Amino acid sequence: MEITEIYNKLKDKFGDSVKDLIISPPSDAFIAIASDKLFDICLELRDNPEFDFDYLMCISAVDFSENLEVVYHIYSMNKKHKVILKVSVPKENPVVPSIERIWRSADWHEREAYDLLGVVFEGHHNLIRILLPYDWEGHPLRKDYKEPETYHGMKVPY
Amino acid sequence: MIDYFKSVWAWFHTILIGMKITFTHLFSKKVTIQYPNERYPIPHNAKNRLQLYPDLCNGCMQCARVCPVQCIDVETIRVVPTDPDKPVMGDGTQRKLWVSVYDIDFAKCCFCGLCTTVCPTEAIKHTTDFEYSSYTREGLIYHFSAMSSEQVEQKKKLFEEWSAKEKAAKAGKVAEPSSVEKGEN
Amino acid sequence: METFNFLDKIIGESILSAVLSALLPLIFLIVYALIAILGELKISAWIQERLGPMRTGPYGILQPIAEVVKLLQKEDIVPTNANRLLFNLAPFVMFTGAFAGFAVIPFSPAFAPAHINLGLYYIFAVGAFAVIGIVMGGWASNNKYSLLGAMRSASQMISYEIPGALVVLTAAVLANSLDLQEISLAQSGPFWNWFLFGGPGPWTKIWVIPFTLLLSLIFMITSLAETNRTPFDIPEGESELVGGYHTEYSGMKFAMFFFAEYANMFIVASVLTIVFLGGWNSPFGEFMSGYFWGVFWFTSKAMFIVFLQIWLRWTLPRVRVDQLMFLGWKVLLPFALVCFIVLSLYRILY
Amino acid sequence: MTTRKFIDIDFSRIESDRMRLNVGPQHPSTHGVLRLEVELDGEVVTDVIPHIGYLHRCFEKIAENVTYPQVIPYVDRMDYVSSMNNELPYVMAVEKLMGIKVPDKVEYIRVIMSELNRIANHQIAIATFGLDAGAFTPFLYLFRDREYILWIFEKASGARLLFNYFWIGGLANDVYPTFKEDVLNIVKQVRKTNQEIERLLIYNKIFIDRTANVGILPADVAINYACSGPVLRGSGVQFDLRKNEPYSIYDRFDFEIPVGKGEVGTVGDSWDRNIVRMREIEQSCRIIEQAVEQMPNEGDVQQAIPKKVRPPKGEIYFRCENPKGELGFYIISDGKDKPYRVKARAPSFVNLSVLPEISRGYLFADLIVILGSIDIVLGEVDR
Amino acid sequence: MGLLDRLDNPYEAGGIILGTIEDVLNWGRSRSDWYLHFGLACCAIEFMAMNASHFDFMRFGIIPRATPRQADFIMITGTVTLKMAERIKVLWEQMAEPKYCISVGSCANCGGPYWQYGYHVLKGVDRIIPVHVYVPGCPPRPEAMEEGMMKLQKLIDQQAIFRKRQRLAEEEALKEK
Repeated sequence: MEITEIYNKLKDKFGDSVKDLIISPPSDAFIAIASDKLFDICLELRDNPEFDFDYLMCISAVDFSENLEVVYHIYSMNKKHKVILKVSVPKENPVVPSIERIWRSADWHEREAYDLLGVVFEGHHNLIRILLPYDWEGHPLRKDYKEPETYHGMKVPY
Repeated sequence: MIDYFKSVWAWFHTILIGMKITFTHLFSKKVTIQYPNERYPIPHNAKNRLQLYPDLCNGCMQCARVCPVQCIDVETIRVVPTDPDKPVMGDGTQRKLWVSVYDIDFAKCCFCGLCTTVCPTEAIKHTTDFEYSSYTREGLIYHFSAMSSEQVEQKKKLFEEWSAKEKAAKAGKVAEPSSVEKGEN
Repeated sequence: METFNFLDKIIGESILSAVLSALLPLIFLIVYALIAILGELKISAWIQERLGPMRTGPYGILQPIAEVVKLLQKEDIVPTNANRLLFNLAPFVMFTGAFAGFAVIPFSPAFAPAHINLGLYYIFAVGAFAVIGIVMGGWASNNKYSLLGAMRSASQMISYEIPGALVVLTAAVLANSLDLQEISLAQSGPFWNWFLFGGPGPWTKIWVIPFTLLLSLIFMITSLAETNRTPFDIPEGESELVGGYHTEYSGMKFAMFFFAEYANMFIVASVLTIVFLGGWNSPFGEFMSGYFWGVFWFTSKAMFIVFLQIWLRWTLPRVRVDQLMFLGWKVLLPFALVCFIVLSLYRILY
Repeated sequence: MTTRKFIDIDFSRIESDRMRLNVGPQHPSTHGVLRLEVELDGEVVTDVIPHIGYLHRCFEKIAENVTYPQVIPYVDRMDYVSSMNNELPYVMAVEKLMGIKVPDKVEYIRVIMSELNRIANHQIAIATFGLDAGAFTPFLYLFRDREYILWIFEKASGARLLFNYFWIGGLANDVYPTFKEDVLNIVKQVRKTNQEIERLLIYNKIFIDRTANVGILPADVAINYACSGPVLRGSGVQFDLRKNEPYSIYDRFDFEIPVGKGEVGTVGDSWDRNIVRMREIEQSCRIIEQAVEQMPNEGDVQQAIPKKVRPPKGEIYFRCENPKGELGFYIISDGKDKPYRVKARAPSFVNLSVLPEISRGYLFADLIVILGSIDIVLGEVDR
Repeated sequence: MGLLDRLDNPYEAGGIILGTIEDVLNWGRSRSDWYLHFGLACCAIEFMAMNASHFDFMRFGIIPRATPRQADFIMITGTVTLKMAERIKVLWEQMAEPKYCISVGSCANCGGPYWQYGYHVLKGVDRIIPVHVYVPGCPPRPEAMEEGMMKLQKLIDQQAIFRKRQRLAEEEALKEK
């Protein structure tokens, strides 16, 4: 199934929550969606046999100075098609619904996005830091991050 | 019951096979290279310690810029026309920059080889030498510049004098514009 | 060939001869342990197409000595929360158990440090010291890995004593004695008189050979399990339990464990030698037999078994705890029982 | 053997104290610096909590701070046992973004190098897996062969482990003259050792008993957890990006996708995951042989390298079949010479997340084996 | 080292006998070094290659130990992160004297390629534990590690065991560094 078809079908079902389809080669085409309906859209993508998206490849969060974007790359093992969803949330209150219950692989990806960029996934059962120590401060992949001077008495900069 | 005996037999049998294999290896030729006495021939393009040939380096700083880990530290002083030395490069051309500092910190270096590919004069090369471990970290910082500290001082002074002169000349540029162009070389 | 202690003959039965009799095996043990450690290093290396230690003395033969010199200098650490007394005692218990086993081993027709007529029984009794040492060390270390290793070791050794004891019992039935010298004597003559090949008897004994072979195999496996050697090294399995019961030990105390392991290897090897390979008997009947040849045959046979143990170690993966139990209780025990019954019948009938 | 029966006991009915055991971060068989918090009931694992991040080397932050070609050395250091395979998706993603078409010869060399590195990686995986089960000797036999492969890499690229060999648009340098013969010799040697390892280790009954029926991962769970590579194929799912979504020139070769069939146990157990790796080595050998045969001798490997790497504004997600699974790079470019964001979808990271799911109810010794069968590299898990 | 302290020679020069004993003791320590392999990253793979048949680290009489108690030196092979640093300190403290440390590879030496932007990387393991030999390389060749090992052996061979004052001075110098 082509991404336009997926877009149209989602648009029919969810209306305004599905925002735009952006195609600009050589970039990948993606569908921008609103954050509030993300869980339902993902559930539809997985459970509707027409879509049959059973394989969540990757969740990446990106810092665009005023917004944080969360990008979902989803693939279907049986139908061999893929779709890219994008959710944009404000940096002050970066809350995105968790889709960990839909695809279990989202568990660690979401924890990583929380750890490195501070995106809060609502409904995640265990949203704690994963890569950095549990008492680390700040989210290093944000563009305005400053590395700490010391950590537990150890000098951090060279 | 049959399965039980089969399983017991399989234990016994496969262990014997394994023992046979290891026993043949007991007498096979050993592959060990006894390092300090014997050496595996390291290919000539192996990326080990870097070596700078100072008389080839023209101080273009491309290596320092391309280095992903910023382990190369280069400082240059311009060769002034009043310099008595009239230095030449390894290939015979006129040198334009003195390389006063050329330090490579091998504790940082990631041996990717990018610096050697960008160098226009092939002044920096990977050697096959890897035996340079050190008791101190400072021992891993290599100073490749061929200039002594007095020489550096002298050249710096020369440059300062010259640039002061140039500045003065610039002030009087209106009167005599051609002097600046002369000073370029 | 009568059995006696040659020291008694030379200097008379006195305290001195008893002390010397005790010292000789100790010297033997130390020399053997050094050789075995080197052998383990070298054989493992050769199996793996390596060279092993090469730079300590010519061909690395001084390696074990260097190790001893180093271990002597190491700091002796007792973890803060460990039970000091048991922690310090454990290696000695283990080593004592291993060394005490040497007391009854007949190295030659003319020499067994202590000649007692319950030798076989004694060895098994003293061998149980090792379990106590390991459990003590593992528990006292106050380390979870050590504790796990100790528990594994205890269950393993207890389960494997039973098939082991059965095998030895069979041998005792065959030889009609528990005395190690007597058992050796019972197999005198050429190698087909060894219990490995059914013991002395007319050629019709040929039908028992499979059973005795099986029995010796069972004992070989049991002895591996009792000395914690691969594939049964689960108490110290490095990939799971780091160091098992000796995780927290350093320096000379660790060396004691290390020595005790090798000493135990030799003890089980010598039991196997005595019980199945004819002890100090020459394989060629009267040819090359005698008091000193006895020492030669005995040690070379035992060393061959040790070599076998080392060889197996570098070939096989490690078994799991439940498989170990399965093997002990459901495979070795029934087979040993069958052999025991058959061989006892054979003994009664002939 | 009746191992299943042993672990099928309903332990919830037995009241006993649980022990919390901390495995790692420095433990002989955590394959680096993974820390597992294990809850044990006796020796039975009741829960596993992996704690990762002990090797978090800030790859994504660094990638934002260096130029596109300078990222490649860092990409090498992600999954350090299969660096060539790491470079491939990265350079191909950038090439795709810039619209560069690389010469045929480059493609062939890339394929040969990647497959050689796949063999090297699988050899490490099998070796350490055997080591986890307690067999030390096969480990060294496999490492001996890997050494020969490294020598080829060293002759071609100058480095033994971290190559910086694939550049955007080409290669760092051409291969040396006797490259083809060397590669074919290696393939022969690898096959020979493979047979030996099969007899010595894989089909050893002790090894089978240790690994079969242990850590069973059903196919639907594997897909839901987004497992990939041998972990997914071990569960019987025939999915390989080289076949299903052919990139580079993989559509020109004839090879099969080995899957776990439950030969000695259940489909998806540790033994199956391991045997998939064994079989993949064989398939890689086949690909290499075909590639060496088809590879053109003439051609400039640096012809398509751009002077300035400055991709147009845009973003791309490109994935390749790494030895460990699907390695994807999500690159966002804002038109400058430094990437705006590079996100690496690391296969080990995703595969490791399935560990608690498949290790509950097995013995502690099995946990080590299961972990070994997943074949993680912590450099990639933590990045 | 209680015994050795008692043997300590009050005279600066040290007698011939003590010198010889010292040589023997040093010989034992340098020829039978057991290591705690602290494999962290890329260098650990090269380290495994060094243990393998082609380079055979065991030629130097070096045996791997999994527990710090029995190890004589620790080999830090790879990137030390801040999350890991405290563990290294603990391991180092758990090791029995006399103990040594070899830092292998750029990352352990000073943070290596991660020294600039690596916010989570410790810039050099010598910030938390003393390092005796630095082996450069990223990753070092197996031979380079062996060469580093030989450097360590040389260091051990020249150590003063009995001359306490000299030993203290050595330790002091190490701390300052």
